[in-house]
Amino acid sequence: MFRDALLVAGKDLRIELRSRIGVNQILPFAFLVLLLFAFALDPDSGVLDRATPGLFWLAVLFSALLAIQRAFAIEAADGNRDGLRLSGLDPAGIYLGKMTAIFTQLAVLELVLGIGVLVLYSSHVTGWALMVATCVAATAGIAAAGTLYGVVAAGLRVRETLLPLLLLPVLSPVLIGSVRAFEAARNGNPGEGWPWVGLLAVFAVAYTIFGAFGFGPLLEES
Amino acid sequence: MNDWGYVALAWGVTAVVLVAYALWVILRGRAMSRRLPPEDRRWM
Amino acid sequence: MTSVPTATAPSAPDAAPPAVGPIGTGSRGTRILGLVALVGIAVATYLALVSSPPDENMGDSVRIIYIHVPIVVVAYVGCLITTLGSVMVLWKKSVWWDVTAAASAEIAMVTTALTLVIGMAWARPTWGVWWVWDARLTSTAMLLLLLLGYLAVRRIPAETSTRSRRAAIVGVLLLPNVIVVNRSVTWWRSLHQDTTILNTLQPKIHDQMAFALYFAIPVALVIFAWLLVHRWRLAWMEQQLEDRELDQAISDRRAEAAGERAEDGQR
Amino acid sequence: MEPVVHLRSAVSLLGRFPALAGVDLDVMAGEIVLLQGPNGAGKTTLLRTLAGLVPVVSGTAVVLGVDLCRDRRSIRPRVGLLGHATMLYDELTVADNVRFWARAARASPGDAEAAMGALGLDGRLQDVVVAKLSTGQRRRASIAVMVARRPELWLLDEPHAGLDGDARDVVDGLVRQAAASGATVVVASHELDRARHLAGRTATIVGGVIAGSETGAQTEVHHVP
Repeated sequence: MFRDALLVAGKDLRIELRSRIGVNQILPFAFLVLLLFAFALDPDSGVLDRATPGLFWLAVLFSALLAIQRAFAIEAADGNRDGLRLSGLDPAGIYLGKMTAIFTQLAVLELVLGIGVLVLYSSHVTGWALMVATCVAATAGIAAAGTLYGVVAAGLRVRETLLPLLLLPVLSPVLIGSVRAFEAARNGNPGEGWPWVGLLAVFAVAYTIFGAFGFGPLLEES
Repeated sequence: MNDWGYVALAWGVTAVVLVAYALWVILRGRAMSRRLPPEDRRWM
Repeated sequence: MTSVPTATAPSAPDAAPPAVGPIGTGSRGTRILGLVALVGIAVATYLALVSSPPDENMGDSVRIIYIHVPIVVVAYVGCLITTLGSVMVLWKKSVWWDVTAAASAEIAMVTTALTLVIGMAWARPTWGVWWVWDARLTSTAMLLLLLLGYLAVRRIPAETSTRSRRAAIVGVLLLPNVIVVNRSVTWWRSLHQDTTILNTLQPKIHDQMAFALYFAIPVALVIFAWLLVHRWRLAWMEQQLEDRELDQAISDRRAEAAGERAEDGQR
Repeated sequence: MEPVVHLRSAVSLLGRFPALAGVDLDVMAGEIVLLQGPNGAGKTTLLRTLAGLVPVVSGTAVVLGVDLCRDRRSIRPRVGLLGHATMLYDELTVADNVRFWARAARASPGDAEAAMGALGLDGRLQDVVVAKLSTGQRRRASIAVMVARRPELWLLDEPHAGLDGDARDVVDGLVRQAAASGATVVVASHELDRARHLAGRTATIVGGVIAGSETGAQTEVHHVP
């Protein structure tokens, strides 16, 4: 299973390295969202500063939708879904592999976006450990749930519209948790943030386990 | 609007929605049952 | 060769003579259930709107609670049955439970939407606003969205077993998702405000008021059962019709193959 | 001896359309069977059903000793399907693609290199990104993936389409070689002359039903129920 996961993750990341869709399209989109938030919320009134953690995670969430759709678009091209089903790869391995690839891409995106937020919104941060832990746990949760609901929607004519409807309500606890943890880190009382990291971690683990079992049947039904 | 107005609103909306939904189910059920022989509707 | 070998030709479902026997989704059981529900509704309405006194704090708007709480209970029971049905579909590949999950999710969706509207009608006179970012309201709104997502997955045209398996995986997650959303939202709100708003939800309950409320809940469950049975039968018939159309398509295709072969023979 | 493919009244659906409306077919080990029939007769669906991709909703279907009604997954690594879709990742090179699918099927790295060599994809071509290949080269890469997996049952859907004369001869050679070494082949093709030359037996499919089967000059016609 883990061998298959590594194989699939390596393949997906190699495709990303060659196509650079993430770097050339998803990352610019995330920055665009940051700029649009600045237009919508007056930067001089202090609203932007107070809302920064929420805006950061909203930008990540919207970008994650694109990354998940992209991860399944590469399988939709020219019968590759059939290829995966015929391949003899363990479905749980395919799930973990695709999840790992999405996790990696989102982690890179968060790093770049975080620097962007620091510069553009002139935010200042404290509590690095809490923030890194939040990013890891939240991103794992987004990737785990996203890969599962991504395959539900993949290959359907309504996939672009169905995925956000299915995924965003499910990810709302992740948004709440990660934003509260970031606020705690910013306000200098990380003690308030760690319970949220615990919630995020539980979410990620639960979805990873369920996804590893549910992915196989869903890959069949296409 | 006094309290009774809100009470009427809540009860009224509930009644209208539930009756409309029940009617939809019943009417669609009647239409559907005309297209099926009785052995597929064993509850009769 | 002139005789075309005809495949077994069952009567086409659309061309069939009007089905004999009673029409509709009703039966003796549902008519009794419906009668019980109607009597229950009459009594519950009398208790809630006429005989019970207004509340000391809330005034007459407390009468909204008598319909609000039963509807919420129905919505939760509907979600519970949907998740239970989805588990049974994955476990036993049961068609019966698949239809049950679908029927109960739709009723849950209707009642959750009603819950929100009734809740707003109560919030306005009580708190002066239609909506507050209270944990219950917010998580109920998320519940509606989760149900809409589940029903959207069900509406995707697909072969019956494909659809039931796909819907079941989304449906199994329904209740856990509701719980996680509810917990996280509650936790989120409790950090920001004390629970003064919630205190208005627990007034000192007058005996007659308590009776009105506790009487309305079973009545709502009877209505739910009545709706569920009818909706179940409707969904069941829809599935039967699809299966019949499929049988018809298979025999059409066989007849077509036989016809083409006969033409080849004549040439 | 047990047949490699054993179908009785097998029904398969495409969406809600019965693409196979009750197929009877037996194929023995080492046989090369040509599947012919008009467009829409169900050739592609039959091959996809044999590969375990399309569920059998009624009837009997046993492939490589596995009942497809119960388990469609375990035979998949043992069959090779060459379909209309090439099942290649556009962004990756030929070598990346062949090696990925070969490793997924737990084939040895040597098999991947040998398959690329057999189809003339070694050397400069193997480092070209698939998106930049011509149709014929793409087909060849797809065939190389199949060959590298060393399947026991070869399912070829129009294997000659898009290939030039030399490549066709190479494919035919690979098919004969595989059959000689015990693999079983079912091939659907419009190029009847070439395919008949290759196949020992021809089965005709019309309207989702096998209408007849022909070995050399002998013709036997099944009767539909």
